[in-house]
Amino acid sequence: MSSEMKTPETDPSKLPWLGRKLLWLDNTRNVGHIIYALLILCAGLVAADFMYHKHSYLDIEDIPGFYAAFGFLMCAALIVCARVLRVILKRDEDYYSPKDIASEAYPEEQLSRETIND
Amino acid sequence: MLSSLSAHMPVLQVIVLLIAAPLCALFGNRHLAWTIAFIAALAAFVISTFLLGSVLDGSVISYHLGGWAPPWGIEYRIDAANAFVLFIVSLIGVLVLPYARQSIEREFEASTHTYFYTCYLLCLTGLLGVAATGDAFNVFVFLEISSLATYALVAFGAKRDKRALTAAYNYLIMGTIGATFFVIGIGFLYMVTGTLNMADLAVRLAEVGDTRVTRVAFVFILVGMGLKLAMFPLHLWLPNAYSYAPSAITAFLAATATKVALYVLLRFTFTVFQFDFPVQELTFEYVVMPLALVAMFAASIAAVFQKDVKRLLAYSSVAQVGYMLLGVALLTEAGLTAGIIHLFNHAVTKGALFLAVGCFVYQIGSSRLGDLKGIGKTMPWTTAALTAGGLSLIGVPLTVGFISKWYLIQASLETGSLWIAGLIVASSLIAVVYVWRIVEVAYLEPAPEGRKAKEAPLSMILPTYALVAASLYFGINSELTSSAASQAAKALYSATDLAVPPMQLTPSDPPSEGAVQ
Amino acid sequence: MSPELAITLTILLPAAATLLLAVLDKRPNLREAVSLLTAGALFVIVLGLLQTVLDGAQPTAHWFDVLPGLSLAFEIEPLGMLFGVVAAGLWIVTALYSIGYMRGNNETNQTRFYICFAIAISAAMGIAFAANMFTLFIFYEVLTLSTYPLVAHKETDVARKGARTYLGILITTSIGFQLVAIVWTWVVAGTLDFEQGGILADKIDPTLLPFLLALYAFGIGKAALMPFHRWLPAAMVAPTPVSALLHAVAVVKAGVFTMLKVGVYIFGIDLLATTGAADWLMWVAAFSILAASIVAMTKDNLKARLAYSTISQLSYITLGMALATSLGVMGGAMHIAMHAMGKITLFMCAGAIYVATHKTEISDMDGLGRLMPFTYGAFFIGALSIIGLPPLGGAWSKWYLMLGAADAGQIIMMGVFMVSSLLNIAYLLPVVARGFFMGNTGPLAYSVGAAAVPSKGIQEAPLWCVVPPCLTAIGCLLLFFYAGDIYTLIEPVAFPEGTSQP
Amino acid sequence: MTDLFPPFLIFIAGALLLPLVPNGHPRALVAVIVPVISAYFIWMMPEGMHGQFTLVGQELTLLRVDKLSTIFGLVFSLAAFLALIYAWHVRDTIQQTMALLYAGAAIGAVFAGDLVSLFIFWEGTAIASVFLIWARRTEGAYWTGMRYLIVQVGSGVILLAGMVLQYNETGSMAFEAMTLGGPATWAIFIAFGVKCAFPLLHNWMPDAYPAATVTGTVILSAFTTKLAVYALARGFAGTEILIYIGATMAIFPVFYAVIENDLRRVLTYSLNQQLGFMVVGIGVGTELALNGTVAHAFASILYQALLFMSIGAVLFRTGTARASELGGLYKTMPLTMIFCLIGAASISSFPLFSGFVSKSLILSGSVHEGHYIVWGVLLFASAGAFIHSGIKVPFFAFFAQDSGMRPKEAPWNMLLAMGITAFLCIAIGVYPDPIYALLPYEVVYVPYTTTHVVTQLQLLFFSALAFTVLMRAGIYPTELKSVNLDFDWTYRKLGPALIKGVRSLISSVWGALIGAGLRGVNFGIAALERAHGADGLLARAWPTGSMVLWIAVLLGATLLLNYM
Repeated sequence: MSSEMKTPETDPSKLPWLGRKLLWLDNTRNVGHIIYALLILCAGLVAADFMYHKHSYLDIEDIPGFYAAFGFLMCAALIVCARVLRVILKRDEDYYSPKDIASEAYPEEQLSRETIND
Repeated sequence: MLSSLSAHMPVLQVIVLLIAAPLCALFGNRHLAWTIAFIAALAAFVISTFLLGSVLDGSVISYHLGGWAPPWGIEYRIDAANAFVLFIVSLIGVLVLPYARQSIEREFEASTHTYFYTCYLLCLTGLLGVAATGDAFNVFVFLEISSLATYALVAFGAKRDKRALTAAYNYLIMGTIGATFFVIGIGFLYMVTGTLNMADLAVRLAEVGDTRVTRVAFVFILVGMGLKLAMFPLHLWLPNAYSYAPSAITAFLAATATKVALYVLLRFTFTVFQFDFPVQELTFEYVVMPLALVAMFAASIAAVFQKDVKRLLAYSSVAQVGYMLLGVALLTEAGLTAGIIHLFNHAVTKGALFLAVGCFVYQIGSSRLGDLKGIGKTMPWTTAALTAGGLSLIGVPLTVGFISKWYLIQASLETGSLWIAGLIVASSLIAVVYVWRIVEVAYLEPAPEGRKAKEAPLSMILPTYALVAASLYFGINSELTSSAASQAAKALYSATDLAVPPMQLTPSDPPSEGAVQ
Repeated sequence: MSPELAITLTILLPAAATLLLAVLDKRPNLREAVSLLTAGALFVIVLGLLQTVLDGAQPTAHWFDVLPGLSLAFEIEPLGMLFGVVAAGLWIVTALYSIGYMRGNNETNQTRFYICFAIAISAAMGIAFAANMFTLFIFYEVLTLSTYPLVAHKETDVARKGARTYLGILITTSIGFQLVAIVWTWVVAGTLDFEQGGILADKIDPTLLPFLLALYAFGIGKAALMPFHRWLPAAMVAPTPVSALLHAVAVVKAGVFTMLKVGVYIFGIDLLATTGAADWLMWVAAFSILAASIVAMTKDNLKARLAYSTISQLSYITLGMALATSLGVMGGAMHIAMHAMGKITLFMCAGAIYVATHKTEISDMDGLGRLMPFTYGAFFIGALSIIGLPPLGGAWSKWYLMLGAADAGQIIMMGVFMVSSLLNIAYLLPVVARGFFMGNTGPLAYSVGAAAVPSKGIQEAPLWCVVPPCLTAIGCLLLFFYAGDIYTLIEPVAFPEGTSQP
Repeated sequence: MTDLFPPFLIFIAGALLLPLVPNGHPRALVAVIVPVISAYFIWMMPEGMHGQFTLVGQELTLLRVDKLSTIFGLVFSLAAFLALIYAWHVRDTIQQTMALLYAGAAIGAVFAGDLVSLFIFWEGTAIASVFLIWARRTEGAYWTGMRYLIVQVGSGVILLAGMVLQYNETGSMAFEAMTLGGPATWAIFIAFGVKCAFPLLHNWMPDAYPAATVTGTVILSAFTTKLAVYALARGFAGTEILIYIGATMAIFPVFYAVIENDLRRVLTYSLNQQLGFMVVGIGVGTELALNGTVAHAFASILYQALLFMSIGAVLFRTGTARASELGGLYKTMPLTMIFCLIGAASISSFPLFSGFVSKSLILSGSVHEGHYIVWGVLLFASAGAFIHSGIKVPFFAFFAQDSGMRPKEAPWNMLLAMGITAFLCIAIGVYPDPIYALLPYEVVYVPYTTTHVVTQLQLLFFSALAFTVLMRAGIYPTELKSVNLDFDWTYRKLGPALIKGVRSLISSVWGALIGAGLRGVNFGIAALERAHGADGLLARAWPTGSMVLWIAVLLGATLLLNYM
């Protein structure tokens, strides 16, 4: 999300039609809008919990916003755990080298690297 | 005519040669001498074949020399055992002659060739006589005849290598000592029994029983014959004698002399001393058997390190004698059969081998391994013969060597001694090493530059191949040899030759008291 | 043709052909024609015999007695028939291949080569059809000696040394152990005839049985049971058709075939099962299977790797026998055919690679598969069959071997077969994988969107080096579908009347 | 040999025909047509046992047609069809052939009516698929392929062992529902488990899938594991231990997926996780749960393929699939991005996408049977799946920080394949009835209830919220070039190290022994030569006196013996 690195400018006219349409995502402010939209949607969904009769098998499901809380907390926990795990599990890319795909490039002749500038 | 001749077969076996021998020298022409010798030897072979044929069923032929009945007169007593030996000796005798004719051309002067044939025939006479006779002292006499002739024959090799003289001299000393010991033994026996006829001796010795004199007599005979048959460690004369003698003689001696000596030992051990004689068992168990085993290994290993093929084969002979003695020392009928069959098989094999080596000597003047590189391509037939003989030494199936090994292993397993069987095969494996040294050099090494060698002449190749063929034939079909050997073993081991009344070939004489028990 | 004459012919025909081969020394085309014709004729005769045996007969032939009571005699029972068909059938292929290889490589002494080859086949036939252990032993030794010149063919120092090891071990074991074992058997049993159910029951103290079996098992050096396996890699100095003959057709198969014969007809499966005399052998064989595979993985020389693979695979058969169950015998017998077909393919491919490129080390072979697609394809199929994967013949023999192990209650032995399969992959398939996918030689069939244009084209070995392995590769495939016929053939041996049949 | 034409033969025939067809569009066309024909045959096959014949004494049933096998057969054909369109540009004969053989073997296995034929096809999938990895033609791919193959064939031989034991016990080779008991069933169970990537047996998958070629991974992702799911459903439905195995499978790959950098590996972990859901369904074993498993397998093949296709397209155009190197591609590859998002939505079970209508069957199935904790775990896993596959994969590939790469849109064939797949994902999500109709049991389930939609949306949006918040807060782990240790460390590092140690130990001991032995032998030979050689004691020419001495010694000794 941070944009310390200067992204190379590309002539928008060379982009495909759909790509041009999506260019507004480049704008940081628009990203902010998306996040606000997300927040509003979340609030709406919790509110919705009060507006219908929940079909539930478990008592715990009846707690309003249970799924919301469950989702948020679990994901937060997951990410935090993963971060801790990575400290333990992370190794250099050439850890298994030289006989490992992680440390080698994909063979060029099997690719078709074409850029829009071509 | 024929019938009267056939009646005198046992003595003719010896006499023909004895008469022919001086004739060779008398006529002084080497071609004529050869012809006489060959005819005589051929006659001897025919006679021996006839004799073998008549006794294979287990019967015994007793011939009274000059019509004097034993035990007073000299008896020629032919049973399966000595008929078999006669057959081998005369077979080799006749086969070596054509070979010798060519072979000696390059080994010594033509002028001495007549003497060579004379000595050869005398030697053959002696060997056949030893085997044929049933009289102990007669054995000694013939032994001396053959030995003296042998010394001379070995000395003939001096033209090629002066060391033949020393070898002959040593052989003379040793042989004489051996003969002397033997005659001392006989003297002791005569002392206690008053008889020299072997059959009679057996009967009387049984009456005399186990005394110190008989014991000493036994030991002297054993050691005396041990010398002649190259029992380890009394074999020391053999390598030199075999190495330096003329090729034909080496082959002849290797195939016959030691075999006949072994026969004498067997005859005395199993026929004369056959009574309940604990010393005999003791001696075989604690002296002969260990020495035989040591021979099998020590001599085989010595063969491995030899650089001269003749000498290599000579050591191999010492080892092979070890096999025969081992079979005998098992003191069972199976063991004895094994020993006797090996006696025949080895004679054929070693004869073939020495003849083949003789071909090399004839063509390239050397039998050193280093000189035989790549010879398989220039002298393919000779080398093939050598290889075939070598395979037989190893004991590869379809050769006689295999038959011997089979019987020996079987005999040792029947006595329940797996370890002896193990030692037998272990020693055969050493044979693989020394045989394969020759094969590799002959076939797989590149031939040296500039050696001009071609295949040996037919007259040498043919006798060689006759023996090779024999060693293959009797390896594929051992009917004859195995039945002869087991018959011989029976004849020696069980007392049948005394229990069965001998066939009287001299019609005038009734069976003597001594001969019939 | 009477069966007796047919049997005699199977042995004498190749032997007689040697004379003709010798005469035709200077006329290679005729000589090779004789070689091929003999092979073809032999195969026809053997097929005729096969028909007789499938009809339930056991044709016999008696030549003569070598020793009183011990004769050179022949009797065709199913196991021998199987071995006979395999040997005779693959001889044709090898003969074809030899022509391509020997000429493609400009080898010297070709006549000697063909002569020894014919003698070896003659001996193999003798082994296959032997009616008693004595006859078998005789031909066993003939086989050893006749293959010696083949191993020493190149007459270099290495060849001499290899041949020395070859002969040394085979002769040492056969005379040192096997001969003693045979005489021992003869002494206690009074016969050496192969009889269903064995000849040793009640004849020998059961505590001695393991020792006797040990003498046999190690005495049959051709079965390459560790530690008497060194001859096999040593023999790799020989030209490749020889390796094919040694490792697939004649020599090693003669070894394991003898092993089976001893187990089935001398000891008898029941005797082994009840006394447990073969238990130790099972472990030794299992060790051989795994150890040889591991050694194979470390070998970079293709032929050496295949040699160790053979050592491992041979012990499958020994293990099958040592399991002392009917199914184990069935698996072992089947593996004779399956392994023969697979391994001969591999060796012929190795030879074809050598003829085409003169490369022997696997690490030098990267990318060759794209130059030699047929050779490598055949190699792949052969390898899969050795590994034991369907739909190739090797799968069935492994199936029965594992069933045998299960039947014997030997879960560990099942594990051995399983691990061995995986090890097989680890040492056989790298050749294929690297051949097809690694390295930069050969056509690049990738270039996206464009038609694949081979940059160097296909550079296969001469035709007669390539066709035979392809034929045997197809054979591997066919064996999967016709394994039932082998089963039917072996059935009377593995499941004699009275034993339950699955 | 059979009264019906087995569909796998179509694939084999196609594979044999393929090399003969000119490489290029004709060949690609042939390859694409094959699965269509196969699907037609499968569709037309009547239920029952067909293709029975005897091979080497074994009664084989090549075709067991029932609803369970038919739906797998159909989805496999479909997957092959899509993957082959995706691979239209590939000109590598081996890859083309093997892709067909692989699909054929998988379809053959699904219809196999007995263990023997199952085993045959089981090994077939292993062998054919490895070529798709090797075809990458790099050293790493070669080694990965070897590992993959050994594991896959290992699964086969374990299956073989199980069959053998089974046969030995029961005399039957039938492939029917089994109960875990003796070693036989356990072996079969583990064999299935290896291919299904049970926890600790799973490493082959994250090892191999990212290593395959662009197209290879798409093909690989469809068959092997789903075949295992089929086999488990057939053989071990209702085996309780599967519930816990499945639950574990659904959770732990999540963590790896979150921290993994290689997006194809992220997807592999997520695939593994999806299998966990299916395994739980099998473990629960009720009609509802099994329906869920089958439906989820169907849906997951499609969306997983779609995800792999889109990342594959990125890889194809940029040469990398590393999150740390990608970003901002939405500008130039918008269609690929959209397809990826559709796949992501499907795997995250957004309403109207395929995952929603299939996964919920399993969840309901487990909660119906009272497995509440498992239910909770699966719920967590769903949220996790959304994080790593629903958000992380598209986000880091197409959005995030602009990598500066401006690749062209994926080629037409890839877009076509992705388009069809995406369409199917949505179609199933919107209108699941046709799929429900294909399921093995009668479906009485309505996925679209208010409760379900709202709760699911809550779960997903709040997960997204958590992602956003933690991302903004900088807690979300950044994408770094790295590899993460997994259980395969045991056999890629620990095992070799141990073996190396043991080997050096053994070889030094062995070397010492051999050295000593050789010295001994040499010494022995030297000693022998000293004694027996030309001048040795035993072979030299002795003077006469010494010879006589020996005679005396022997005579004396023998006499002595005789007098004792």
